[in-house]
Amino acid sequence: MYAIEENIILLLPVVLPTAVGTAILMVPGFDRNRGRIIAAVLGTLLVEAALAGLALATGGSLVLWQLTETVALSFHVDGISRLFAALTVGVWLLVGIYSVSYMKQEEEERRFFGFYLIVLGVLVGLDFSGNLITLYVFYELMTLTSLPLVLHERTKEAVAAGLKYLFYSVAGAFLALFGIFLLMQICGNQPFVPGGLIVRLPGEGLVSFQEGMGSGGTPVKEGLFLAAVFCMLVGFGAKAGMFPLHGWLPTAHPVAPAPASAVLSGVITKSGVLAVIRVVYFAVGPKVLRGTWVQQVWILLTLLTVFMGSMLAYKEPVLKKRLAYSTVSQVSYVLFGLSMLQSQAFVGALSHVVFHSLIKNALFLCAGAVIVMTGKTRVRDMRGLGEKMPLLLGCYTVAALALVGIPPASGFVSKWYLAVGALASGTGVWAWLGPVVLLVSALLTAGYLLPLTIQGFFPGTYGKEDVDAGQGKAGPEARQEPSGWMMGPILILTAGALLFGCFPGALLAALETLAGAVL
Amino acid sequence: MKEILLAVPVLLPIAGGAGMLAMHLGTGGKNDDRRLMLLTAGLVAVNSLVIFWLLRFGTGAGLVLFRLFGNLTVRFELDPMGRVFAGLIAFLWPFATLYSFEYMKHEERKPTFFAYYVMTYGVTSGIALAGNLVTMYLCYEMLTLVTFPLVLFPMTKEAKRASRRYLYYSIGGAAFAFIGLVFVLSFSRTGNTDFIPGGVLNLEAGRAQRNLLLLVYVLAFFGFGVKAALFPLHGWLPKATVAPTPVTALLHAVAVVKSGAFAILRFTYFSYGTEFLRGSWAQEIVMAATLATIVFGSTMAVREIHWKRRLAYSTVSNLSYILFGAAMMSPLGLAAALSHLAVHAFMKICSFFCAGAVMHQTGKTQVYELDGLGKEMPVTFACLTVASLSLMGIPLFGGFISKWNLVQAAFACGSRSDGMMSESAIALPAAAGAGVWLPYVGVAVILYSALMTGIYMLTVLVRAYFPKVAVGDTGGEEGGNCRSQEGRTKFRDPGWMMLTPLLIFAAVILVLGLHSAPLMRLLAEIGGEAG
Amino acid sequence: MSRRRDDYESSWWRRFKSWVDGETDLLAEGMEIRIPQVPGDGNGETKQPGSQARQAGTDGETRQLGSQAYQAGADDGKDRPPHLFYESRGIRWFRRFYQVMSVLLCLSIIFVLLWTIACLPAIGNAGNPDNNEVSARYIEKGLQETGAVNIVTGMILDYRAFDTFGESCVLFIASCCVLVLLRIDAKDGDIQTRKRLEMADDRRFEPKEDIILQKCACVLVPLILVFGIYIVLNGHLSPGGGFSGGAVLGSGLILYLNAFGFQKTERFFTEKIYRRITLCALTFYCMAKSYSFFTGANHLKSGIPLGTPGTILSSGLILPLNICVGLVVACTMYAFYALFRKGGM
Amino acid sequence: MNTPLFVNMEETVSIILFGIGFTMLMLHRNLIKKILGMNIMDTAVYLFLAVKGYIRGRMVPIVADGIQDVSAYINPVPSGLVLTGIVVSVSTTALMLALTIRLYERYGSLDLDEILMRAKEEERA
Amino acid sequence: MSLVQNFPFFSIILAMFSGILSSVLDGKKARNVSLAAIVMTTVMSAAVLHFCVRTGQSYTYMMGHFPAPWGNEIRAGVLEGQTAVLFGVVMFLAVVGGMDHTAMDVEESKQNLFYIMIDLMLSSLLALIYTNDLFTAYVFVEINTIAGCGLIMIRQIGRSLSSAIRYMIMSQLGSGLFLIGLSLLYDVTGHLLMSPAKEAVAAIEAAGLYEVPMLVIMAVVSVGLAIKSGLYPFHYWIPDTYGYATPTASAVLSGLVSKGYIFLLIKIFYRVLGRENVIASQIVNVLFVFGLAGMLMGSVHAILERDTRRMIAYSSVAQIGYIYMGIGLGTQAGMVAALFHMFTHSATKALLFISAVGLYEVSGDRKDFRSLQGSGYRNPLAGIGFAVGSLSMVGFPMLSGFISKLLFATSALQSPHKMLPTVIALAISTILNAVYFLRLVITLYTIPEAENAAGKGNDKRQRVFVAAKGQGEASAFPASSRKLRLAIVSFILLNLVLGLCSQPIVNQIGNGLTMFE
Repeated sequence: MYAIEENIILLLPVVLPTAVGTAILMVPGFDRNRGRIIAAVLGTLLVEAALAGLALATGGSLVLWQLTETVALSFHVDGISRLFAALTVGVWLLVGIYSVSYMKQEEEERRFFGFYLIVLGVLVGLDFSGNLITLYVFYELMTLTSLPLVLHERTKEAVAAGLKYLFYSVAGAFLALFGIFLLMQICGNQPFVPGGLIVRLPGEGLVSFQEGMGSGGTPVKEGLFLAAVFCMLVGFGAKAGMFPLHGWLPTAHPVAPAPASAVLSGVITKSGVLAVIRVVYFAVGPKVLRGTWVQQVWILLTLLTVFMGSMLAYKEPVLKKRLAYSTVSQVSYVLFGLSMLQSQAFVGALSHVVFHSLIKNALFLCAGAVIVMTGKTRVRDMRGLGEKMPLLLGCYTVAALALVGIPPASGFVSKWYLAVGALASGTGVWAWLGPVVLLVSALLTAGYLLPLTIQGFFPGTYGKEDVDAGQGKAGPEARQEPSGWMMGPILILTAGALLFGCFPGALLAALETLAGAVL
Repeated sequence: MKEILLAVPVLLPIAGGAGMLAMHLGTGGKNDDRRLMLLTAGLVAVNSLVIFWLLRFGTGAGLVLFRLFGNLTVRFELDPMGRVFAGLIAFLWPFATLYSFEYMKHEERKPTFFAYYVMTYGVTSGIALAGNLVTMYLCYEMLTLVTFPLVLFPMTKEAKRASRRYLYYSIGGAAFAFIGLVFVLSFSRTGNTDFIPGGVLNLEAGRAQRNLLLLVYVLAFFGFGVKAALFPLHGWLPKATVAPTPVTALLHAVAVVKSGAFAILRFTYFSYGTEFLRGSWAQEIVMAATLATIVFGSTMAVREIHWKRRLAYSTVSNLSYILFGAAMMSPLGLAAALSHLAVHAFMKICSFFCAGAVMHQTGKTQVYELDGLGKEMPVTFACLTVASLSLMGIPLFGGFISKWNLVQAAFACGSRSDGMMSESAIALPAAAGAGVWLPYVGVAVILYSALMTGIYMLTVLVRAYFPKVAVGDTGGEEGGNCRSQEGRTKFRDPGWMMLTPLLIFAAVILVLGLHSAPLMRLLAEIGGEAG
Repeated sequence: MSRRRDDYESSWWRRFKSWVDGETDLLAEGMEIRIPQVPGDGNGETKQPGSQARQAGTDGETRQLGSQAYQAGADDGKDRPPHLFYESRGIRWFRRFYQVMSVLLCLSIIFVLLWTIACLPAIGNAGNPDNNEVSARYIEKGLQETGAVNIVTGMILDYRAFDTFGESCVLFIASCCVLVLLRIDAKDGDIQTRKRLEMADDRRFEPKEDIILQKCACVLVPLILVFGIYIVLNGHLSPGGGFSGGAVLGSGLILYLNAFGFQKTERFFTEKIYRRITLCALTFYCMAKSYSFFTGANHLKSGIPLGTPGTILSSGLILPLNICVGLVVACTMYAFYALFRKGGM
Repeated sequence: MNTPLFVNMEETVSIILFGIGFTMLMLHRNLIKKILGMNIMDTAVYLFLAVKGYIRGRMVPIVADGIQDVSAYINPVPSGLVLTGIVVSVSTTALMLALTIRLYERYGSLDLDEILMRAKEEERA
Repeated sequence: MSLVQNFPFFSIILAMFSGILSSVLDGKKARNVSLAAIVMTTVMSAAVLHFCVRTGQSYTYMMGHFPAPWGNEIRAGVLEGQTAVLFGVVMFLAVVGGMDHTAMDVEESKQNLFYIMIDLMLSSLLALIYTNDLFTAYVFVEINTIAGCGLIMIRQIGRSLSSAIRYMIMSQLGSGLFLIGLSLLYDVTGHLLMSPAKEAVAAIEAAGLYEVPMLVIMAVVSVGLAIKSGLYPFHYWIPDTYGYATPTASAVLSGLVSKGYIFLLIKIFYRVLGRENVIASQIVNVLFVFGLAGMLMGSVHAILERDTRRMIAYSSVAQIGYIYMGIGLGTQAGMVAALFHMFTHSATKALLFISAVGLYEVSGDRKDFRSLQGSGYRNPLAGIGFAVGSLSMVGFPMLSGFISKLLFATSALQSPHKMLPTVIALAISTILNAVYFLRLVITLYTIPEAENAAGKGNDKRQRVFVAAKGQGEASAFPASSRKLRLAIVSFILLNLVLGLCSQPIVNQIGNGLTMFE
């Protein structure tokens, strides 16, 4: 067990953005001056980065509140928390910078930025969660607070999409809650323990908590337990866009403003992943699940999602939507890796979390930039984009290649680990079927991402007149790159995606340590 | 001497209300209005104070007010479970009264309204303080009687129909509850119907006629369940929302329906006793009924577009949470049921009051009319947000706590059935079969209902906070809506008399969500005693 | 209860119910109502069905009154061919069914009762249960205890006098009821009363100076009255008594009335006299019996001499009671007749 | 069963009359016939009673020649009952006839169903 | 023998004599005489009751100089006393409450006749209560019938006449059956007085003689009295009868007359035929079934009815069903419940009729219950009275109906086979009662919709209402209100007394029943 060190500093990264965000929303007259908001947001993000760094460096845990006698809310910082929190804060900072420029065109910036900050606070809280209940609390709050980001534009579609997002998330959360309730029943409100808490009792078909690690629980039947775990997987999988509850993703992303889509698909989907990790590796424990029907079905679902997401993306004409489907598919890579319950696959999965986060953010920001600059959303219309914005398209291309998994870009590393892990996992048919699906999906990824590059740089003659005609006045101007506020983050993210691919050693080492702890 | 005070909270408002009716206060002048309000406020406040005094200083033994017939006495006693309910209503009523002062400002026939309003307080206190089943039954019937003028109050055709329906349902329910009363009386161990934790049933005699008694239990459960809006008998509740909002809120979210639930709790845990019922087919039936109600209520709430009716359907489903707790027949179940009873009261009264505030300020009753009001009435909708999230069962809000308790109790109940199955499947064939899965199904149902709650409450909020804007030609049908929004006058939050209760209830929900330990400890004690 | 029907009258259930109840609404639609034939046949005029619009003479008024209730129905049905109450096929079928059922019911009742009496003791047998100590005492000691030679009279006026008192009251209340129903009080001038007055006013058609009748009556009436008086007075000695004698007296009065008409009868017998006689007789009866019951119950001597059995002045109270009963019965009989005849005395 | 029925022939007759009267009273539509039925029914009961009081070979219960022996006279009780009963039935008959007259005057019919129906219509009008 | 013991006899004679006396008085005097007689008989009955309770036993009273098997007798006990007191009180209040309507409905010159009916009705009821002789019972049953018929038809409108003849026919059927039953009984026992007859019956039963005749006697007597008291399948005369008579008559008829027959039936069961024999003969089961059917069907009929008075009348059918159901339970407790319900129903039904009068007065005297809309505000006391009566019928606690419902239910628990049908029928019947009674009560307290009042005058119902209102304001009954109020208040009190202090009453009923045997 952990040494109880009450580390109040853990609270700061959570409270600060939330407070500032609330202030932006609530304080009257805050929106009179745009500069004031921007300053507040950027300042907060920077301070937040510092605070988060401090908190992560300090580590430790903190009991927030005794909700009831048995249920406590607590924070605890471990490797996973560090990974996710760092990722979150970093991405948030970059996207924040980007959105300063992007949001100029949108209305009601005040609300956007207010909730943007609040979501950050909540996400950090989610990353820090020390037990399932806390996780659940922040999970729900995340859903609710991120809702305004999704329906920011308040068009009919946006509101509908927002509600869809909301209901899928809430449904997922309540599905997961069932499992949480059952776990509580088995072992009480335990903090996360690497490797999980649950063991199978010999002979009786019951499961119980591990000796010496829980209190006040009662054994339950294994069937029920597995069903509950499955519910949690599916439920949290909703956020991660896993198959049965993936429907919100392609609807919600395109309607949201680009920064929102970026963080949604880059970070918020990962919170689903985080929840799954917490459940499987820190609460339930991979040992109990290995070889059960839950694992089988889970693998099946992830693979299905991977394949389906790619296929749908391949057929999708709207860029943002295509990226959203891509997210569906890519996040399921991560889930697939997790579902292997194998350490290399675990490393692959976690690294894919990081890489996909960077890559997908870059891609979405690119798409957003295109929209800001040209107002185009369909891939078909973007022919010849490279002539106007070669840098942007270049970044896009790099990110796309990384996502496809072309070495030396980062995607390759994570996929490699995933494939190796899968082959070594001993899960029967999945051990080879998984990598095959991943490969096919990678091909599809290339198929849906690269056409933009090709058409952008090499528009060819087909339809050029059309394009010119359509562009009207915009046509003649040769170079029209987005502003520095936009390009900066994109460049940083792209560079990150590339560099991590080239030098993955440190990250992988850290991840392997983590994997060793949980498996 | 102290015991006499027990009768005060019951008799004082009833007498006061009757007096108000008799005095023919205020048909015109402002002075009259003020007198009426003073009188009402005084009665309610004094009564609440008395109840709090009783809660604080205890009461000693029960008080036998008079002997109705044979062993049937009208007896008041303040036991722990009664305390919870009494405290609840004593807390809610003054604020609700405050709210209604403003709400009813422009209505006619105020004296009638307030007279019955005050009388209802007395009768509900009577239910809380009832020391035996007969008194409970008496107050239960009287409750029907004093609340039906309130439902009838608008005097529209709809209201008449609703009140008639309400009356028929309630009386019908009481008729079946009466069967239960008679059987308890006849099979009582003590010869009377006093509430004793663990029940008064004579188990030897009961065993001989087990099936009969179980049948009667089911009948009585459904009988009391009418007030608690159990599924096939819920019809009156959504209709009764025609009443003025303070009535709907207080009566149909708190007093009346909670009285039904409370009566079932009393009947199950203090009259029949769980020992007799546990694991029987009767338990399965009632549990299945409650689950069906939960599903039904939440689903209907999603379908409903009239806001108050939607809330009423939500009440239908939430009440069955309580009944589900009751049907578990375990200490945890009782504690959970009571906690939901308390928490739901705050949540639902808060939501209803918000709805009422909106109606009062804007006259809007349908969900689709609420677009954009969140900005204009921020306080109201903030409170509604709190209430909604709590209803959904988001942690940090009160609703989560009670759901948490319910689910835990359900799991405990389920695992107990498991245990029973493995240990004594032969001894208790009744316990075998599908029944053991019911608690788990219950958990699933609760979560389903939570999802539905999310849908029906959050759509309101989303509408209010994020009104759709028409973009180009996409929002064809929204266009008109949008224009009308431009042209209309701004609405504002209601006055302090309405806002104060809202804020306080919202605060209480938060407090209950964050710091519920003392309450839960109390409830667990009650549960442990009675289960 | 989802849809509440206010209009039960037209609901199917209602119709079915009234059919079951036999409230005869079932054919309300297909039925035409006859204008009732006003039984004022004495007017000697035949009424034309279409002659409603005649001048407002007495006759027309009467007619109008008679048909007032059905005006609406009659007006509606003017154009349609008139058909009668029983013409509908459904009702005929129903009636037949009804008749069959009545016969069956009758037979079943008879069967049950026959079965019963088959088990009863045979008649005329001295050993039957009803010939027990009760009748024995009546026969053996009746003469001494009541002083009446006629044991039956002794029984009904002494042993079981309470029954008999009740019986007089039955007669009394019946006459009251008939008074209520048939006496026409002209001062209550509502339509119905006037109409009834109109119709009952048949004095014009009384037999006028019918010599044969009057002469016969002259002979018979005294005879009848004397005979009646005899029966009354000898009630305790021979078959007869107050009731039978009273009835004979009443019939004598009725004969007189028929022969000489109301005017003459009213010279000596009016309602006032009737009331007084009844009151006095019943009051005496009541007092006497109360005295007797009271003394009997409290075991006091009644102090009324029984006299010598067989003589006219014997058997204590029985003779006066018989007289009272006789008076009451005679008056009541006459009152019945007079009321039936013209609604007054 | 046959033998007692035959022996109790008078009773048999009275019972049959009773049944007829009862049925008439209950089910006949014509008021006058109903009243007749009622009278038949009552009379049947008196017949029954009178028969019951009769004892073969004995005299009417009027003390003759000072003989006061039970064996000399028939049972006086049924006779008394019959006397009382007759008066009662006369009274009710008078009352019902009076009612019939009123109803006939008013509705011009003796058919009870018709009367009821007309009364209803009258009320409605 | 103390003077009190004479009181039953005195009260019968007094009532009868006042009736006789009234024949020469005018209406007003007759009324006063009648009221005085009612008061005095009530007081006397109370004295008798007190006496019997004090001595703890019943006594018989010779009507004449001859003891039991020979002379007439009456008998007084606790139950008789209670019933007589209650009947007296109800009758007094009914007469007082309906007085003004009596003056309206009855022709001026026939008022005294009305009070003669009342007097003789009272006297016959008392005689039925006190009698210890079967043939006396028959004679007074007839008086009762004729007086009842007189009360009905004295209003002299078409419906009341036709309902009177219906009533008369049904009553004659009942009387005929009762009489033939008596004759048969006399034939097999040779007695007309109850006590010796009972001994004879016991002897017969012991000897196993006359099985068929005894069965038929029980059946015939029960059916006869059941017809007269309006048990379910024989109830067709009830609604017209109660619905169209003058209010006092309605109250008296529904409250008392049918109860008199029921009381007689119980008395015969106990004091002549023997309770065990009756139970053994399954007659009770038949009564039970018909009682249940009556409970439900009466209410169903009432629900379908729209005329208030007829509704209340149909409710009587249901309530009589309750009573027979109680008798049919065949237990002592059931009998107690039946008797208590008899009291309850007398008090309540009279209250309902009288209150309905008060409501009609202010609503233009229309049949349709909807015309009563809002009348609860125009005549508050009558409204309250009606509400209390309705609630009592529905079985609202603290009112008398609840106690009787409770008694029925508890007594049903003692007979295993009839338990479930009874309690469930009770519940259903409660609901049905609620449906029509509370529909009425709601109607009383609703005011028509405001927009209607303001808007078009062509709404027919609206006009009715306005007319009614106009008539109500210019009410022709300024003097009525006090008497009516007095009656209503007293009835409410009576109801509360029966509801709240029922224990001694029920005890005494049980006591009285034991004395019967």
